[in-house]
Amino acid sequence: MGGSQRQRVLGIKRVSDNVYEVLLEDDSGKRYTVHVKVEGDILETPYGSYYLQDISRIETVGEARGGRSVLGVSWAIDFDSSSGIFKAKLSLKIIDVKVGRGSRVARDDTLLLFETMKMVGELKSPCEGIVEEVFVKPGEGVKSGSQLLKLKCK
Amino acid sequence: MGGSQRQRVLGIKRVSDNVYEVLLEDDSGKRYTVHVKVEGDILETPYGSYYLQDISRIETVGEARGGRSVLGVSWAIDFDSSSGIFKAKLSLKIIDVKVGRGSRVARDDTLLLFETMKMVGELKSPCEGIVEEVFVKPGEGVKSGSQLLKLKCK
Amino acid sequence: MTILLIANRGEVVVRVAKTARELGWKIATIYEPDDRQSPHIRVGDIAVEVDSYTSIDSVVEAALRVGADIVHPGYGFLSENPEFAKKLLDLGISWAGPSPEKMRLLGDKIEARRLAEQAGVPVLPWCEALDVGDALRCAEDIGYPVVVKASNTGGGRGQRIARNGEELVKAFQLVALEARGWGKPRIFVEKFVENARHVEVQILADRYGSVVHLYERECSVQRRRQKIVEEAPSPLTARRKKLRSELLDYALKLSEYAGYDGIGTLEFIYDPKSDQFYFIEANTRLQVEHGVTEMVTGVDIVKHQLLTGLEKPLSLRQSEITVRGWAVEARVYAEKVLSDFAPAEGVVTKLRMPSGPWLRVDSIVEEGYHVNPKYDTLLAKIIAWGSDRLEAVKRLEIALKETVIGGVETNLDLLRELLASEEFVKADYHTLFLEKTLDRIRRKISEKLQILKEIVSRINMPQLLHMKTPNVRLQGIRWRTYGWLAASTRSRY
Amino acid sequence: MTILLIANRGEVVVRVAKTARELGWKIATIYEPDDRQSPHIRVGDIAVEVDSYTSIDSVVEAALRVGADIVHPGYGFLSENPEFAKKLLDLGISWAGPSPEKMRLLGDKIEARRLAEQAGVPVLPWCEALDVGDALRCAEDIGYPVVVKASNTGGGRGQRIARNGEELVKAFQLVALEARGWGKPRIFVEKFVENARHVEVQILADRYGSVVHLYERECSVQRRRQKIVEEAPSPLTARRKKLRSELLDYALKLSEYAGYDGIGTLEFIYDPKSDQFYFIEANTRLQVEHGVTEMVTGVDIVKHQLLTGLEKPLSLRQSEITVRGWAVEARVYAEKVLSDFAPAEGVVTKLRMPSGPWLRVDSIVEEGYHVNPKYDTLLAKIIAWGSDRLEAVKRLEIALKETVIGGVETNLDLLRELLASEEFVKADYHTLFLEKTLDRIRRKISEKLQILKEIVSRINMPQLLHMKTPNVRLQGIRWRTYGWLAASTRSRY
Repeated sequence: MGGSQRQRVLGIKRVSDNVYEVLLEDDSGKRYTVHVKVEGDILETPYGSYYLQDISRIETVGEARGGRSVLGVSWAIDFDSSSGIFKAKLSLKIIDVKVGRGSRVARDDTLLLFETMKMVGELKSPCEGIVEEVFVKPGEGVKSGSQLLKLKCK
Repeated sequence: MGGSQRQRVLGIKRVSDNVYEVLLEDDSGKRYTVHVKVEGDILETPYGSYYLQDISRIETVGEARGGRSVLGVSWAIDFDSSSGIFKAKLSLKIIDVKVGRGSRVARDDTLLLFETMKMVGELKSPCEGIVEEVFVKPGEGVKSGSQLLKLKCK
Repeated sequence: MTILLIANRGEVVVRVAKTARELGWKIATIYEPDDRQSPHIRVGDIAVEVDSYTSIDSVVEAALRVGADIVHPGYGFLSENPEFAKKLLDLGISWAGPSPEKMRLLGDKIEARRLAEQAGVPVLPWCEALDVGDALRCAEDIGYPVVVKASNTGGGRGQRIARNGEELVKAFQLVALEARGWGKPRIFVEKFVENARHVEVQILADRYGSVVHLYERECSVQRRRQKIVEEAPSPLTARRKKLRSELLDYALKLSEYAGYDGIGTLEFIYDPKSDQFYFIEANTRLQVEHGVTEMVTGVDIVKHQLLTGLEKPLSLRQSEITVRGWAVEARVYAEKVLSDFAPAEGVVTKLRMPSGPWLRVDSIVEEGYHVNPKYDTLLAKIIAWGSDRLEAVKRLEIALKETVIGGVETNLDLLRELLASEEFVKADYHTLFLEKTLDRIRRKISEKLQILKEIVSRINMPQLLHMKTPNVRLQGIRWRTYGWLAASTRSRY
Repeated sequence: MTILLIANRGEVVVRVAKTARELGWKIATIYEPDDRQSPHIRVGDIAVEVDSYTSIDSVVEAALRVGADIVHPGYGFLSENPEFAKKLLDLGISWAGPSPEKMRLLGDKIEARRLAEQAGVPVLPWCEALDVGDALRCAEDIGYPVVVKASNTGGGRGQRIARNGEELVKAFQLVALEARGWGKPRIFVEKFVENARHVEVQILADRYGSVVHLYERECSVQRRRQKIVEEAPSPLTARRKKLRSELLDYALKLSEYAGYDGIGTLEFIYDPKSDQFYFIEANTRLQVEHGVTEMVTGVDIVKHQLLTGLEKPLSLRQSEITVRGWAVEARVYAEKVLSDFAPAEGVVTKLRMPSGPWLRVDSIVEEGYHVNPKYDTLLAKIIAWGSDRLEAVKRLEIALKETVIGGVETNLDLLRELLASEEFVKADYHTLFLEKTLDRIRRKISEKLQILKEIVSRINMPQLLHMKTPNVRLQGIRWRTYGWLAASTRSRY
């Protein structure tokens, strides 16, 4: 798989009962063939072996990035832009809350500091807006799924 | 487990939910304790680890020897002393048949030669007697369970 | 009969238990109330509940309860806590580590740095900072970029790079916060080295003044200052005899000056500009990456750790220790590589670990294993040995491609890409290498996964999933005309 | 892209495939019609049906069909068949072995013996026997006991000890019968050495006259002349420099005299009476026990076999090859140890293989694996490395105790007893050692199993079997007062 050439699947042909030949084309029009083999519930490919059931669940960069660019902390905290609610995606410890109910915030202002097993993180505001509700206190440990803050974006 | 001292189980005590202490005594009256642990379907012991379901099926020397002392080839051929029939316990190839219907044989006379993946073996007569029937021919391959010979012991 | 308590969880418990069994010891393990299902407790003869893996009192009580002769702390948790060690020793229980005084001395980054200066071992320009003002002044003196560090943290926590004053202020605050868990936070500022390489020396020492080194490891491939691929020897020093002997001399000099008395690691930063190593910190415990050193030296580090912990004299002389070939380790984590390395949660529903010649797998995972993101999510370390570096790298790459961990997201694809990357194959890397190439690697992974998704969606899946016994009959294909697996296979021969 | 056909089944296919993958090759496997479920076919990229593993025509056709560049024959089956090799070479397909002429020359025990005599390498007194009369005269000349051997058999077949004339007559007949499968049977009679030790030298050679040795292995622990535990180096020669260099010299001398041109093994018998090694036969193929040599030398024997098969020159010099530490291998067979080692049939319903540091497991078995007694029932080879022999033996003993293979009878208990036996620990053994101690070992196994049966019958089984998540809470036991696992654990420290 050369450089940063994006490839797409042109066709798939069954070679034997569990082996498939895949024809790929990259952006420059160059074509490649790759063979994959199905062994029970495992897919063997030149890129590595995969549990078949996982492949359809795979989340790729494009999809994951959406969340990341909004918050920069998407792996720990979720933001639902329609309700304005921030929720913990993991067990977190709240270290510091920088805003209160009614605080006016600019985009990228720090809303709170939290801690996971791995490190301390900052939750930054994804927009200019007003804090409508704060559900947590400094020092508090919260479980995955807990509501943290409610923000109304302008 | 010292030397050739035979040991027997005096008692078993549960130490924790999956750990047992076993009190053993050998022929000389010396006592030992041994601990065993049950991990799911595995029994962990000082002698090694065992699949629990296998243990009750284990055949030990005493039981296995019975067959062996009669034939010396018990691992390949079975002898049913009531019917006088020899049966193959594995796929065998018959190399040579040394007797025919009506042959008189002494104990330990060679009845036939056979071959397995591992080596050539001899089937010896367990008794003095008369061959009542021969079911196989030299060069013949027989499956596990096939009848080979019928012998009437005196 | 010696009784060992292993005061940890995860793969390190399995690793330590192997050696303890070999020594003929009895093994006790511990578990937190909601961690009772973790497979680590099964490797012992018995397991004891503790309030927490980091509760000194509770773990000490467990040690007393099982009648432990010695405690091995693993890594993380209480492994670098001198109070814990002291409490055990005071109760007559041995400690598989250096004496608490040496832990205090070398475990504190500021004290260790001062010691190095006294011993004549180079350190980077630095100053202690009691407050943000101190830190700013110090950074001005040293010149940006700098690293803000806490004196007493481990595992990549409590250190942040600052390239200007604004970043420094924030870094200082965050480091101070992160360091709280380790007691009184002392902060210092250190010159940041661009294109640095992280090389460390494994030390074995005993209570009687013997010190030997087991040569060096390189751990420059890091994400968020956490090592993920390590190797022994270092590709940097292996080809430069003088540089290597300088490094090893520094390590022995510092160990001897400090009167170090257990096993440990001295970490150094190599600055390509000055062509010089600088001591940065000591680890007074077993390290995750000890296996690569074991594979190239044949020395069981854990065995020496346990035996010197029991106050036995070191049974190895420096002249007996040689490096053969090369070993490379990849750490397999349950984490979301494409989402900022967030720890992944889940149950492992399918597992296929590599095996066979030249490989070592230190693992905690099994089918049905529940990855609890409350703890470190290291699942396994896959190590390959080769007679030279390229052989080891190739073997590890193939082992990683064979590995299947289903049901939970892992960094396997990242490791596969990394091992196959030109930079890694050439050992042309530095401590920020992964961060700098991450976007490229992520894109590559993402593209591959997209292709796989499409392939699977186009293959007649229901039939495949029910085909328990693949009926492999060749249908007249002549491989020569196709590029079979061509993308993956570049022969060296 | 090089295409390799591995013309075998079982664990050797897995082993060879590992190296082929590393070389970046494509792999084809073969299977007999009723062996299509065997896991060995899965390690390749594609599998081809053949009439039989020993059908030259059918296997050659498979090689042509997949466009093979090279064929690796494994061991057994066609691995020592020069006609097979010649047919492939004539078709332009490389052969991972020596040239057919050398296979013929050294593969025939009588020819090889003559060659050794010419090269000045000691052999035991012997004579060829065209009929029983010849054999009897020869045995009278040499003096009993003798061994009757066929010139061209392998794997322990076609050789029987005779201690008198009556035994000799029978032995001659049986050997002649057993040898039929290997073509024209030539029989010879050789002096039998009491308390002999079996030591062999691994040779690597190429088509250009380079020959090196990878030191020796000892394989004295045999049952029915089949090796079951092997080690490298040999405990006999490792402590006797002169004896060892004599042995290695013999091996090189004979290889060079024969113009040997592939990888192979030269087998020797050591007679403690004369304190001398005698060449007995050559193996012109990979051996089951090659792994122990790989572990102590770090040399990938299969890689050199494949590359010299492609007519590459040998890339190793003798001076680069050294032995580090010790490796011991145990072969795990599905067989009924208590019933004359009859091959066991069954399905593996539970599997736990050892893993972690210092171990190598070369295995074909998995849960659901069907052991077919039609074939050799070798399930796995478990190999442990140690910095010295005792360390390796202890590690292997523990690994064997950890191993669980449920649902089919295996020789695991025999191996466990063997590894723990005083004789083995002291390397105080010879080629008939196992046969002589078998009754004792069987009795011990039987007693242990009786105890386990009784324990299990007394434990409340149904509850245990349903207890998926053992709730391990310590009930106030103080281990010090009990002999916990006392029977199994003798510490060396």
